Amino acid sequence: MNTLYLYTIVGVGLFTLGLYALLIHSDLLRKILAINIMGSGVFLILVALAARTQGAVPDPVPHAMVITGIVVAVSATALALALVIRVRTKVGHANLPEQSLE
Amino acid sequence: MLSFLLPQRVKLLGLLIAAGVVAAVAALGWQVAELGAQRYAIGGWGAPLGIDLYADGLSLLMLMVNAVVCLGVSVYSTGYFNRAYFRRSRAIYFWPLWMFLWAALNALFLSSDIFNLYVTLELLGLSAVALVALAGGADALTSAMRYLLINLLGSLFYLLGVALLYHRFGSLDITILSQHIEPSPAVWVAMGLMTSGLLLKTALFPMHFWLPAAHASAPAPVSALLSALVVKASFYIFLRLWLEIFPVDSSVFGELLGVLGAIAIFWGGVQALRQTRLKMLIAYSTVAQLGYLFLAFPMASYFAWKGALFILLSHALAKTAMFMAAGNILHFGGHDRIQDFDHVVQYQPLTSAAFALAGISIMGLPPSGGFIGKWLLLEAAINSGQWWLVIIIIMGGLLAAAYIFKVIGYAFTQSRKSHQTRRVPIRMEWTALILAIAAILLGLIAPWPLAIMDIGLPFSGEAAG
Amino acid sequence: MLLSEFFTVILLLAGAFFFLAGTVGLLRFPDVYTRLHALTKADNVGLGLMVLGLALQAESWAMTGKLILIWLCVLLSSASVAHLIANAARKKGIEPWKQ
Amino acid sequence: MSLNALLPLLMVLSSLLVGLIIFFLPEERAGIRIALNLAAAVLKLILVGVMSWGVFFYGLEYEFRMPLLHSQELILHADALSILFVTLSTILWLVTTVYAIGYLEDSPHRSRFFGFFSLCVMATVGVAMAGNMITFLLFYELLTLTTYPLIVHRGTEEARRAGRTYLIYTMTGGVLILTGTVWLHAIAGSLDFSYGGFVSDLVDEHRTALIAIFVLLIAGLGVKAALVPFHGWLPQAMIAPAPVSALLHAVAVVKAGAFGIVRVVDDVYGVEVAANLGVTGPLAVLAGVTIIYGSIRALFQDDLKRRLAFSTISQVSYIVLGIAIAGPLATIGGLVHLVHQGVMKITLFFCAGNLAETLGIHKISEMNGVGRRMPWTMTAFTIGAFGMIGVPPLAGFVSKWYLGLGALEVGQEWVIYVLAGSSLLNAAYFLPILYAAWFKLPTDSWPDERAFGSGETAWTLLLPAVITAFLTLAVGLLASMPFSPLHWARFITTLEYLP
Amino acid sequence: MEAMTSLPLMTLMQLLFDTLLGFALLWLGWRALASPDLFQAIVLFIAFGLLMAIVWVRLDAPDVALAEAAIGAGLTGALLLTTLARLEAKNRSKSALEKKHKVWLMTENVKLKTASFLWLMVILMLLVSGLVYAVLTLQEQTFELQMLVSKNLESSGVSNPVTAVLLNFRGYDTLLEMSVLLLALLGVWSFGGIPKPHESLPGPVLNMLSRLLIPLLIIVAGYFLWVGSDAPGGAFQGGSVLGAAGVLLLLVGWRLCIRFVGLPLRIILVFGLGVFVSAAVVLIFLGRQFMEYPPSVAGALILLIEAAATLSIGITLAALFLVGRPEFRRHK
Repeated sequence: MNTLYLYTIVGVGLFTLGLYALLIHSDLLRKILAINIMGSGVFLILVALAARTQGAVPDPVPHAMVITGIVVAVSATALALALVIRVRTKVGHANLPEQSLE
Repeated sequence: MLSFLLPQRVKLLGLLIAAGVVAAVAALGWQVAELGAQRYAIGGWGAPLGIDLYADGLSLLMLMVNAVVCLGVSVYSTGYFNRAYFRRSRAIYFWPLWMFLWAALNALFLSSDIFNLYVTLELLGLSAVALVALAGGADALTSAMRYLLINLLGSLFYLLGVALLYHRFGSLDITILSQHIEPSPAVWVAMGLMTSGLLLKTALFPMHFWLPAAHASAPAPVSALLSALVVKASFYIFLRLWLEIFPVDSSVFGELLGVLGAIAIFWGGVQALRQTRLKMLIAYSTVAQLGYLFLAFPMASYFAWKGALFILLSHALAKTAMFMAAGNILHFGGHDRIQDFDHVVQYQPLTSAAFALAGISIMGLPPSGGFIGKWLLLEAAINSGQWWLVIIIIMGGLLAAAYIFKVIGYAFTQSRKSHQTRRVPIRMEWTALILAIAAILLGLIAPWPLAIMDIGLPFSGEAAG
Repeated sequence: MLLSEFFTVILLLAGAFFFLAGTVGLLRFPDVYTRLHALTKADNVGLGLMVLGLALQAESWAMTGKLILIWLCVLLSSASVAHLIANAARKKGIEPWKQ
Repeated sequence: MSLNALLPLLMVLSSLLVGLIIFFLPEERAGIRIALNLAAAVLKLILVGVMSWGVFFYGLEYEFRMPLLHSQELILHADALSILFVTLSTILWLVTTVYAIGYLEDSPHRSRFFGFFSLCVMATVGVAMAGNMITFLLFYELLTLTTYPLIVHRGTEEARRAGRTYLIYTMTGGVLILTGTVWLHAIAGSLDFSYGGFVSDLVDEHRTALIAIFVLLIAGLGVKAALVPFHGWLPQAMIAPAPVSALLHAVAVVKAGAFGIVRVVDDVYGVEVAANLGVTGPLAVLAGVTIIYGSIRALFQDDLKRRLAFSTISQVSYIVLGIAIAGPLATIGGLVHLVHQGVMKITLFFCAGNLAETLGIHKISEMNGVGRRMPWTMTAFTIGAFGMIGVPPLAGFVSKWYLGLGALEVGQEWVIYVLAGSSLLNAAYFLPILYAAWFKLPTDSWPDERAFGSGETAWTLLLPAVITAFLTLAVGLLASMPFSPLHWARFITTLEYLP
Repeated sequence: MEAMTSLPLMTLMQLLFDTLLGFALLWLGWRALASPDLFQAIVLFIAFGLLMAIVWVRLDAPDVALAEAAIGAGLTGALLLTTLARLEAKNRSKSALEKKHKVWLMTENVKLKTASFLWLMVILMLLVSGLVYAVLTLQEQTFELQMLVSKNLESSGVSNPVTAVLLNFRGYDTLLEMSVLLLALLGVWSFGGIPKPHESLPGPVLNMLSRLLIPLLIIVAGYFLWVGSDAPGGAFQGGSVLGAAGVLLLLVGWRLCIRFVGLPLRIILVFGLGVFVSAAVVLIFLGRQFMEYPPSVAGALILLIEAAATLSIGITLAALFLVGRPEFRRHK
């Protein structure tokens, strides 16, 4: 078992953990945290797999992809956080109402 | 095609750019029609290394309908965001956000790189969310929040799929991937991930829960855009992937999608019928109409794809018109409760006409675009002997008729109640009407879009079937 | 083993010890002020020792300079941050721990 | 595109354009509206004249084609059968327009009404001239949509309910036809109408499918034709203004259904194939049942328009019966009844409208002695009623005569009993009305009388009724003249049976 | 030196370290999501981000590490904290009641029924096993993009492959990505009416610190930018350092002078993207493809674009931190 696979599996773990938390929490701030952690998991998988080519430098393309991804994530987070504040001021709490499945 | 701008005097600029983009699309259309599918290597590097833009009949059609709808929305918005009560501080943000959205759509329909598609998806999602929140009410904000989370979640699923595919095949280009693709566990998992991510954004039945609230609470032109184009964008990616990358022997999966689509048609229809507010009704109608798109998957035949696509096109036009009409009514009477429509509708003949005509297309009655799409789907279903699909399609049409006439019925009733009314800018009414007419005309010029679909043979794999 | 390497190992170990001490302090001390005290002091010394140890191994003066710069930055920021935290705690009305 | 191709298109477009223009006319511009309406009607009449000339003497087929789908085109063409129907609808439309102008004077939303009125006629003409199933379907659905606003025109809760019922029925019918059509297309690959049908090659291979398609199509069409299990909407739709009822019963909706059945039996399947499949027998029985059922129900209605409505249900089935008997003479009878029933029934509805508009009479029990107050109207009514009963030499007699002969020709005697029974019933529900109107003493006052100057009522209301009554007489008396409906029906039948 | 003999030991050490790091990561992630106190959760999340940065280094991805440390952990953390501050400022009284329960499965505000909880678990388990299986059975790439990158590196004008990919080969992605960033800002502004956080006057110490740090940060940003073409670093890293400087300034209470808030600020914000697009478009007129940099000047062009981008990114990030339209507050 290679360490790279170890990280990949950690990435899978983080992804799932984030997903779980995203679904189970109703607090918006936590949901955003969860999304970020999910994202980290995906990035980890991307980069860890990039390093598995033996020997030389790892594949730079996924690195570039992850950097792009991180910037996108922070943009989304910023937007989400601003929205949370707005929701709080307008609605009075920072939770999503229980949504009935209809 | 990338347009972005910040300063305030945007209205004129926005229209100019809108016209420019339309011209560009027209030019591209001509090029594609003359020379066949086009491929453009950004940066001159070519597919594996750089990012390619690719335009075939499918993307061209999407671009065209995009251009038409967007032009309409632009014109409409000059009226909509001009109202006295819409806070100016908000309204000025509409234009740049809207331009971003449009740019994202164009970029999305042209890209042939799966990671690039991810970036465009995010661009699309974020701008859409910001636009929904523009309405500013508690409903709008909450649903924008939910919409944002859904978007991010969907994107992450998609990105994970991209990661797996890349590490398996070492390329991000759709065409190259399609040449190398072969079934393996990783591919299946990637397929599952990307599919669920994209379908979440497309709001296929069990994952549609976020859509009605978001679409109903947004400002009218935004609702129009979301229903007409934004959900279609992720469907477009899904269709692309399905046709080109995913292993063909996935009929069970196709059946599943078909069943979900069928449920969506019913559920959306019944829910639409139950709504008391017009915009919610229209939003649920979108859920139902999206279901039609997925009916093509279990058949996976040439006609079925074309039928689904045709429904997509006409629905885009018709739904835009409907939401615009709803926006007019809302503006005129100050509410959109269906029960109290009597007067509102009678004093806005153009808007009512727009709604009715769009309704014809949604119901799939001749000679509208929706009819052609439904006809093609029906024929494909009969040809493949899948009678349950025939019944679904038929029943879906009846349901649509039921909920649309529920609204139209009130156009003819007399009312003694007086309403507080406000004048609606005439161009808002006309835009809605023209788009609705376009949806109808689409049925009369059907051979033309159908021929465009063949450019670049996106469905060639199934042409035999 | 070269002499410089020997010193490096010694310095690193010493640095690690201070870090350990600082961390133990963080966990064991009773209130926010004492914890800050343990953390900043011990860790700054620990980091300084480590930087010194690594500087011995540096290939160029530039590298040494960078290492020292790192230390200085950390010194500066940890001092300010500790001050800020303590200040915030005081404003919130947390009393310093007394026997 | 040759002129010949343009003619059918022009037929459709003339009303379409007029309809659209009328929508945008302000409510007050009645003059322009009337002029436009009449001009379009006259233009149509001329076009029809030209085309029937060409069809009859030169065997021309006027045809307009436009691609619509892969392998499918939008076809408008004028063959003998479509000319028959188009002529009927064009003439009656002209008359109805005049009537509607008088009837709706000073009521609100006239622009809307006449706009949809024009569109409705456009759809009817389209149905008549459709050259294939898909075009037929297109205009057929359009007809549904354009009549809906007319039915709910009054805007009352009751009207809205009637409209909803109408929609539920017709929409369901529409999808049945759609399914049948698509299926047919999937099997046959073509949908173009042709004399003697186009499915004869497929009978061996797809027998069951063809029967199923036939059932789907007939059921769908039967909704508009008000065949018995699907007739529920028609009496409810009586809520509509009188010109609309006239249009529904005589010209557009019901006729479109019946006409569709004719098309399906004759030009899609072909009489022989249909008989071979064993589907005409049940259809004939269904028609027979409808005839009797409609008559019996009519007997028990006190509301004049409802009685007329049930009468329509019964009468329209004569057409279906004639087609389903599947013999040349019966076909002639059915076809000619298409015209005759239209002329007679529209007369009756005009008269009913006049009574309601002038004196506020809606019920038969209020009609005592009305013949003395409104002699002209009641004369017209009487002619129409006698025609319905089948008194020679009026229009109804000709149709029934041929139906009877046709039934005997193919050895289906039961039809005679149906005809006789229905004639008796017709007499039973019309004669009391006539008796009351002419021979009973008038009551002191009418329910809601309005003054119209010197005449018994407004001339725009009276004239149409008199004209159609006259036509009822004429088509019966002059049945053997060239260009009479009977003559034309024979011409069609020759084409059908001798392809 | 004694690499030969200690190789197994080193590998073992590395493995141990990696394993520890991996588990620490998971643990932190879980705690960040599960911890009952939101503030604590955010701090844990920042720690999580820093740990991620170390992992990136372990995976030979220094560029990513820099980006993660600066943006992922630093800025996101700062954003989260100020949001929390704003939220708490709104109703400080309520928050005390809320989170006092010790939770293990993070189910505090959720009324999940046992059945649906089980279903969720099953689905997640399936997801995990599917993913793990997919990853473990992942075959070697069939197509070596990496080779292509290194082969074309020379003509890209830079020697850091990541920068080459980001700004040249896949520059289009980066272009769109910058749009995303700008869009986010636009979106945040469009919400409008964000409540002001409770602001405390910065003490003299912080003031002093910022005075010292900010020039340093700006230098570092410039350094990243410059070095980006052949070593780890680049526009995003530089930009985020600049952003950090901006955040610091904002914390100290410094506000833009009114006349810079309007048009000039917006111009700076779009400057980066503008330069990027115009460079790309100008090339079309020179007879090349969109974004096809001529190899001879590619390096310079990329540097130019990056410089503009750095500035814009920095300001954008700082503006994001501010949340809401900047407005004139206090002139310092």
